Amino acid sequence: MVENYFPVFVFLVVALLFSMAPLLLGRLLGPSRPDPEKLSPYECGFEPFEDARIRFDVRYYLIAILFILFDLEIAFLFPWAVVFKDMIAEGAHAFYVFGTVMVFLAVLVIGYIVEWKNGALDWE
Amino acid sequence: MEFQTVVFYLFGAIAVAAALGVILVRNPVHAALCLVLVFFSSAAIWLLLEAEFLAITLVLVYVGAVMVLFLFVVMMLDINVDRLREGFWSNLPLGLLVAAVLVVEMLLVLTGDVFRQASSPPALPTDASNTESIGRVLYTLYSYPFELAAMILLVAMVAAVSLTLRKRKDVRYLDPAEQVKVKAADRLRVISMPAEKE
Amino acid sequence: MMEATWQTLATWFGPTWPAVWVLLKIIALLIPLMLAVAYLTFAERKVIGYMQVRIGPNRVGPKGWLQPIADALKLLFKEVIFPTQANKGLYVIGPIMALTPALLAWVAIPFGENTWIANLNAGVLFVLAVTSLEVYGVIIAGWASNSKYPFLGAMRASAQMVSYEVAMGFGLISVLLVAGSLNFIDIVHSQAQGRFAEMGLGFLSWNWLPLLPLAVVYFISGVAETNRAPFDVVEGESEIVAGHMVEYSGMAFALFFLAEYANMILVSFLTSIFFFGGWLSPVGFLPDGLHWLLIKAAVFLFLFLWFRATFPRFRYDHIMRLGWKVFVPITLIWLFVVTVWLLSPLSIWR
Amino acid sequence: MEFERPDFSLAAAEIFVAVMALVVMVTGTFLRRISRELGYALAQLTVIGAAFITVFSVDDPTVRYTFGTMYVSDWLGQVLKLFIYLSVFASLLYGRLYLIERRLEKAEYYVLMLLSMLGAMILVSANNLLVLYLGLEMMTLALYALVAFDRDNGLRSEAAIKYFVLGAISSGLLLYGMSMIYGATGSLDLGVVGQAVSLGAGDELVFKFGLAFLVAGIAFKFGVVPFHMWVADVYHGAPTPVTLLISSAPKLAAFALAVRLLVGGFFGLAETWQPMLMLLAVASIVLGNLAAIAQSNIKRMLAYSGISHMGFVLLGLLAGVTDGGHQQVFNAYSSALFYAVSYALMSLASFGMVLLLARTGFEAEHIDDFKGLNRRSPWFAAMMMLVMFSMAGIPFFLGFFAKFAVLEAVVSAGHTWLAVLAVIMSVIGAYYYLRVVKVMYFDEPMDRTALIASSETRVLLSANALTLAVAGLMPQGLMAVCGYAVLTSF
Repeated sequence: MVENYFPVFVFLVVALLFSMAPLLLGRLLGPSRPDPEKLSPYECGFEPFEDARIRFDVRYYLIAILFILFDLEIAFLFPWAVVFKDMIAEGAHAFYVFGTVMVFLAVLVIGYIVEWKNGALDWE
Repeated sequence: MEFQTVVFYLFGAIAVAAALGVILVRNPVHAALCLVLVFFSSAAIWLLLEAEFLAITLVLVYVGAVMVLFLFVVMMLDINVDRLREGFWSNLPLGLLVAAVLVVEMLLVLTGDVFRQASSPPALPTDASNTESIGRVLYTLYSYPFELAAMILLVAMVAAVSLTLRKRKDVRYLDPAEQVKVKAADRLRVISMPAEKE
Repeated sequence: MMEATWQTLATWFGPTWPAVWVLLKIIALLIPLMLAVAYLTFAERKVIGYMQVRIGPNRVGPKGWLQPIADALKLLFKEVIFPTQANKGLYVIGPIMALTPALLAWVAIPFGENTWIANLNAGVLFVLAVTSLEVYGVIIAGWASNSKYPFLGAMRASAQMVSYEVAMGFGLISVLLVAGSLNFIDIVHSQAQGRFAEMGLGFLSWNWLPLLPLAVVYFISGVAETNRAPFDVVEGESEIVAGHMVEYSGMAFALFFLAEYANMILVSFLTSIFFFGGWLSPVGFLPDGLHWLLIKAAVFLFLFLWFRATFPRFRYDHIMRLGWKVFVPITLIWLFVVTVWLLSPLSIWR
Repeated sequence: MEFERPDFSLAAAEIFVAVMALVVMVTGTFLRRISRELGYALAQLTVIGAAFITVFSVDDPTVRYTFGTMYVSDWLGQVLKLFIYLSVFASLLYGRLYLIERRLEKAEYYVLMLLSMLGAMILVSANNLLVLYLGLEMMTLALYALVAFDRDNGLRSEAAIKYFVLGAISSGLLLYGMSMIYGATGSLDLGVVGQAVSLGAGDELVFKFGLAFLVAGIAFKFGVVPFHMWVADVYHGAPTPVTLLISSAPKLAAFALAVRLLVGGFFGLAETWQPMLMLLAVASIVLGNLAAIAQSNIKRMLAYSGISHMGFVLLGLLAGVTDGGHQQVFNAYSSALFYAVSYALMSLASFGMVLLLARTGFEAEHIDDFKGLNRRSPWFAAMMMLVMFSMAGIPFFLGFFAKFAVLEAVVSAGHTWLAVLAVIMSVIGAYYYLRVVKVMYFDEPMDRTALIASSETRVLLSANALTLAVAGLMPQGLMAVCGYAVLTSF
């Protein structure tokens, strides 16, 4: 099975090289005439007046956390999505599997609804 | 040397180097990115162990989601790295001692019989899908831990919302649903006035 | 004749032949892909031009056909600016991290029954994982520039990309459910079965019909994932200029551009494969083939351009609302519908 | 492995609590106006309901399994669960006023409380490494959030971060140990692991290596020296009702963790883990008692005293096997169980007293705040005295019998020097408990405000403290329960 990934490995190397090559070419072929004004951060012509690394709205963290949770949930469902049709065909505990997954989903849907109601998904 | 072995050592070396980077690099953002590299190369190693589903999930979940949150947090905090490093030298002896003990134990175990006998897992046929194998047991034999995972995710959800969510009072928020529902009649009232005469 | 040539080549290269063979295939993919990207930019300008009753670029070469080449050359000879405050190393890695995953995802895409570079059993999962790396290019570029617009743009872009990934993921679960596989080729195969396919009306047994809401959600999420109009607040010119790409110039900027267009094409291919039968022919009397996949993808690419010409830009809170409060519930409800449908005697996917 | 449909009725209590947690969550969101009262009522109802379910399922003392063999239903689990319910019940009741006064009473609080209880329940009846770990994570994740619940308070957030980081490290250690064992045996099932260990199937070195990590992880969860760094800060930093919970239910869960892993899984290697526990126990008893003397904050003092008490629990656990003989097993483990349970009772009462004295804007967390309590409320001063006497192990309170049982087991296991050391340290420790009694009775009060508390709190707290005295007069009942639990479960 690993041999399927041999092309992936080769492609990864090629893609990395392919992404680096233009940068190198650009560096070689393009001019390099640095100038303090040119190299200063762009701020619509204004002088940058404070550090760019500012603290951000906590909502971004919340979105990222929720994303992790839902992403995990999706990852948990992949194997189910792959075997469920076969399991139905074989009649192998299909309804038990259905119940298991629906309980799993129900728990998280309740969490999702509660979040919605609490305003965690609002972007003000 | 077999090609797979070469790839293993390549990714193993990247993983170790990046792991060292995580703890040695001064800038926390660089450290977080090194951690990304560690996850990525570990995924490659898992793939070599024929754990296709787990390897890709590692990338999907850890690299694609967890580390994004890490970066969000690290990028937005102005951490004074030098202050964090205070006490580094005074704690070093103890740290080294613990590390040395761990290394010795690891060497003892890893050079022991079990791991010397252990060979790489038997190669799976080209069309084998371990996603399917996982699917066949996860929702039946392992349904109990599976549901526990759902409950733990729920705990995380409740905790995240109750600890981070705060309503801001100073924003003027427009609810798009309300906006859409508006009818012309709500905004405009046509009244008829009798014409006035001088 | 062909066979003989391969044989000779194989003996020449000896044990390195598999690698060379893969390399050849990769080149055979990358060159058309890059050309497609180049001419997609041209098509974009032309299409939007015509939609706005203009002619679009028509000076370089016959009818402007050499325009993309000229653009590429111009970018190549521009200075790559390194802002003084930027974090040099990461500043360079940013565009690389944007383009590499955009290219790497292509390795798993099949173009026909036997035309593929890597036939992965977990192909869908692989593509999902690789495209989720896309966000790093944006984040790294935004942070390394150490300038306000890029940082703001990067934060917006990553939160947006991440939000739509959830909807895409849930949508895909239903596709996998009806196909019963993570393999792209199997997914296409599963769409060739059914009552309509037997009647010679293949296009009615493709996934788009039973999974219509998901097809719509998937494609729109794809548009949002690639930060294209009308979800392009990331680079909204009037607000934050070009988002994470503000400080980049020359070839470094071109890499972001390449990545964006490669991703657009990828989303079009994926939509065609998941919901529109890939290389299957829509009707029984025409043969299947790569051309069908290309035609379908071209239609979706045209939609990308059409959207850009038609829709005004979404406001950011509306974007987040659409992702979390509209698409996620739709995909969840449809997931439930599909599951019950599969279990019921009415299942059309036996 | 063939799959057969599990018997859900055995896990009825867990399922009930899980469903109720969801109910509290939903009602808390949709009925926001009455969500507080409702949340509290539903949470208490859940605890009581779960207790009923557990009590009615204990009539059958046979050990039964469900979900394959992942879930085990035995007396040990039921007894621990009942005391976990009691801890949560007391934390909810004693802490109610505290939360209302600090505007912390929200539906989420109760949800997290119930989920952490659920985690502890799952951990207690787990018979599988994976389930053990998941239960532990569920419990501790909810606890981290509870510690940080008062999120605008820097002290609380700091405590939560310390708890979280060290908790995560310990989970990592535990998981590392578990993965070693899984690697060596190829099974997550504790029964199979136990067999493999006692038969010597698999590399002993790997077992020992894994075991070292497991013991470190367990020690972290118990909070024993040298893995005690978090205890004082977390006890001090957490809101007092949460401290009360952390000092009781998770300790019982940690006891279950230790018993399931060390006795259930690694009985065959008892000779190896005994010295490790001995080291931990001695260090904890010595350091805990000495450090407690120096504290002026009563929450910190109780934290260090808790460390020394956990040392005693470990003493009981290590006294089971001597020279390969198993005669001691039941006495030793039931004494450890008895000690853990008694400690939970004492801890509930002591933090209950701290909560009783606290009021809006005032935490009552200094020993000085207890000055002259006798003048303000003679009854509760007397109650506090009972608690302190019991903790100090003064005859004939509950704490005395707990210590006595453990020491007896230690002596009959042949570690007389250990018993002597423990006695000496207890005598030293008695000093700081008696100091609290002294300030209550002989010092002038700093403030003379009357105590505010609901009548339920007064009743339960008094009952709690009186139990320590009454159970001390006739400890046989509780001891018999513990003995029976150990006897039927192994």
